[in-house]
Amino acid sequence: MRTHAEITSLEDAVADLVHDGDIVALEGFTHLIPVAAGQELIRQRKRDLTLVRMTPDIVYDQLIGAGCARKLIFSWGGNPGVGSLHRFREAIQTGELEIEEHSHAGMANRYVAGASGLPFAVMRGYNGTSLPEHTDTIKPIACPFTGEQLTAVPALGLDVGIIHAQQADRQGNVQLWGQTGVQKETVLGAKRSIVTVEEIVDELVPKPYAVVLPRWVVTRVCEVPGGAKPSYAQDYYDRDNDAYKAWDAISRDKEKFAAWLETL
Amino acid sequence: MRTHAEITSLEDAVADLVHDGDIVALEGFTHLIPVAAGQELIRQRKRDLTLVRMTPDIVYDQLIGAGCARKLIFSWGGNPGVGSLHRFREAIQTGELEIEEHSHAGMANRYVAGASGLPFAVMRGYNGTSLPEHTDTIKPIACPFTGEQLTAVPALGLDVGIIHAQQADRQGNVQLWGQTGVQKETVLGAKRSIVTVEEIVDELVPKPYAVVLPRWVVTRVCEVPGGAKPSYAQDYYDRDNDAYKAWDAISRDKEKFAAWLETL
Amino acid sequence: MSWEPDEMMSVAAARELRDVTACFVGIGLPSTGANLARRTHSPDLVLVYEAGAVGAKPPRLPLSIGDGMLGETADYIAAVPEIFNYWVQPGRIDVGFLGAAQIDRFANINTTVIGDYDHPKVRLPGAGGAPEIAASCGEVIVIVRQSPRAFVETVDFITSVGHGDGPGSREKLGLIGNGPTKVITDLGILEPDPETCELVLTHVHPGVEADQAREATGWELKVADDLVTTDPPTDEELRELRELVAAR
Amino acid sequence: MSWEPDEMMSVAAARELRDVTACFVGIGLPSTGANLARRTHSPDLVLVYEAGAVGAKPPRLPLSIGDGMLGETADYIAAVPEIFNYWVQPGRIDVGFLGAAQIDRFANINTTVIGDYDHPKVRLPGAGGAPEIAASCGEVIVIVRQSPRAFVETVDFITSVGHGDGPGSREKLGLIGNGPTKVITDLGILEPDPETCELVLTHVHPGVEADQAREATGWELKVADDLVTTDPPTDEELRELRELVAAR
Repeated sequence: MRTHAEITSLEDAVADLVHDGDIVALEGFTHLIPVAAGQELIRQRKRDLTLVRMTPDIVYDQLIGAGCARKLIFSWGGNPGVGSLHRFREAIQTGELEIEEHSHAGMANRYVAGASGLPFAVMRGYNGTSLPEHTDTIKPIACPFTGEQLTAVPALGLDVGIIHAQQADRQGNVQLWGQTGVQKETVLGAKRSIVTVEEIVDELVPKPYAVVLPRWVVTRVCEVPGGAKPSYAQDYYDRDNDAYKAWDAISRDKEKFAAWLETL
Repeated sequence: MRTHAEITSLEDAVADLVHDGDIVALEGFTHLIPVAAGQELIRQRKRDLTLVRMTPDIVYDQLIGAGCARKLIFSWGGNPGVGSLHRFREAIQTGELEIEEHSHAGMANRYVAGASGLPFAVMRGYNGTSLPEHTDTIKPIACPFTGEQLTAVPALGLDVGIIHAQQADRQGNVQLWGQTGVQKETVLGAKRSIVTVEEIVDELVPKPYAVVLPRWVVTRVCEVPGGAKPSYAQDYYDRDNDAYKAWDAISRDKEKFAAWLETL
Repeated sequence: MSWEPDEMMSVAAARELRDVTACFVGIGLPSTGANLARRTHSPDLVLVYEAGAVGAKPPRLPLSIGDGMLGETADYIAAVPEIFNYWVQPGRIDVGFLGAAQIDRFANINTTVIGDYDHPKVRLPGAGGAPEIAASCGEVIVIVRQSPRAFVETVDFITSVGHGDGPGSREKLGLIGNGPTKVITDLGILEPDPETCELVLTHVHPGVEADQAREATGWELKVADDLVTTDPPTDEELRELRELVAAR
Repeated sequence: MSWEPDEMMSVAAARELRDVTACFVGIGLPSTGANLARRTHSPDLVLVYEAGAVGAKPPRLPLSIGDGMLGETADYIAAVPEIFNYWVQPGRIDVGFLGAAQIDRFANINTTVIGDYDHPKVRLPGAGGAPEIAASCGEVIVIVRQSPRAFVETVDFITSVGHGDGPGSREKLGLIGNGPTKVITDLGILEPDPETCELVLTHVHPGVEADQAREATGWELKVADDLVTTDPPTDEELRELRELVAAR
């Protein structure tokens, strides 16, 4: 029985917990994106991953371009405020990357189902859209009381959930605050979890709008200051918008991307 | 379109929003119980109410003894740490009060369904218990992906949701903190809502573990200091445990209860 | 003062937010329009962003829908599942703004793919929050530049349902919101005909002719008998807008 | 030091919490036992209360499952739906404590009604959190005083499933936890037989004879061949327990 999160290096955490072929989610909704952890997956040449993320952004473009992913489960793929993700786009257009596509609401509910230990979640959505024609994980379900036709989406069945947080204490209790997206569900819905943090502190001080993940539901905590850059970590650093813009030129050109990969 | 909560007296709020025959929930899980609002329902002689509450406690004993309720939807009825609720108990034993009985998990999910605008919620529960034999609002449902048999419970369909909070601002934004139970869902899942508050302040300062209810989803805010007594309001006053103990003798004796009712 | 077409779009969008309580905002022109409304006629407008900020009061235009400033100025921050399940799905948001890569005569929207889904000509970002915003917000305002490539006879993929295949479609699908009520373009404003649900040009922006809009539309665009010219941006609107855009 | 039967029950309950990470606690003896464990051998034991406190560290016994002190000392406070959906339902809690008005030989529990449901002899409080605790916690420890009225051949109502009608029942019902592993009474400890799932008396408390337990049971109680006598409460256990109970 797990009583505490183990505190290790990110390198060890990724080596020990992420296996080729795993279903892996790295979450963080524009805030606290676990970029360092994603790049460690690339460095360790993980392969055949099913990558899950509501908003695949530049770190997913990197993972896809580096050949780590067999499949992507997502709801919006772009470089926010800049434009396209060219590695992502090309991989889909050439058919190299299998996709399973949802709406944000569908993905959020799949995370909720996982965190709840349920095989599926119910929502009012997708009716009339083309998504159910192309996505097997969207099915109709009738309310047993009213007969109303609603939509069911399955739990994600994550092997590993990876997030970045501001702080953990020495027992591995984790606290993140600000806009916290689906990070709680990412950890609770995964068999194993890695949380990179800005810093390890003696005591967590409760904050407004915080998500707390108690020590016994977190597998590994890794201290990685700046681990969310170029995204932001509230009360630590701001978004590096220039890096998002600069990514466009690298991603657009296969050679430049290959050169970038060498520097990682 | 509603843009702000209206700030009125509790008397006016109850007179305007609660009608005989309504489905009404007063929530607060041992903390912030809306006792003053419940007693205002008694004072205004509301009748034929379907009363909803996970943990009917002494204010529900009072409402039931005063003849306000036709039906009770609940999951645990007792005087916590003291013993039985005698008006509640007698009304059920004599068959005067219709009941619809769930578990806490079932009730919590019924509130969630209401807040989500869904007709029902799915949970893993009730299997093997005697509850489904006696409660029509528990039905089996199969997962459309795995075939697993789970349980469905319907939304509560509340006409009025009533809670007590620590603070509201002058526009009717509400903040409560500490253990906040199902209060958010009570307001969001009801057609109309009344929030009594300890005080109205110029500005709400975000607190850890707070529930914020924005002004446009709250119908009425009423300033009622001490409105949760004898339960407690964190950072305002403690639970009056002697009052809970003293209630036992009043509730046990029909004449004493009638005399108490006169004093209300 | 003179103005750019994008400025006219933002101003027209802002004007639609009079007497609106809560508005679901994306990045780009919708965000500009909503923030302009809050700075001019609707200081109490509640801006809801999909990353969790409810009641955000950004002093500048946010860089992303989860910009830290949105959370810091919000009345409160909800988790993402709560945003969709407790706020969008039950219809608590009056107005949702959407963009489009393609839009058809019934205001159905494609932001997923150009060409065949399995062999796409151009892969677009996908659905994001749009399908449920389109389904459940009180009304939807679409903001999109008008061109025959965007205004098409048939969208390649229905990402978000407008008025389906016409009258009664939304009811049949169980969609609780009223769907698109305005399509604001760089040329004018289109509104669904109350009888047929087909988009009709009801406004042209100052200096634009109805024929320009017809030419920029991939179907035979109907024009309202009482076609009106949009009021040009006022000096105050332009001043506030430019201040907002300049603030970084 | 000498002790009261209730003290023996609390001490026996506390001892079951060695090497347990998280424990779901109600009010009364379970709360006393869990807090005693935290004060003696298991300082890191995570107490979870159904009103939302996760990791509560109460300096005195709480007056209610939502006592303010629980929230003030908690690692964090969850909303009630989260407690049941994210913590209990997926089996994240190792041990759940339950009381009982009636319990049968398979440790099925009634806290709902004595007599007929529609015409009850005695109406009890009802289910509360018990059915899902019984279904999904890693294991369940029942704490109940032993008497023929409580230990019955057939419970009048199954509020919480123990081992159903015997081996395989829990699996058939899809219950993910292991169900009741111990029933701690004022006379001893009963455990389900690994083959038959029937409760067997495995421990008697000091000074208690097996026959007393048999007489206090409404079915023919089986007694383990290797019946052992519970270790009496140590002085330290009693001292900590009395300090805890006295603190108000």
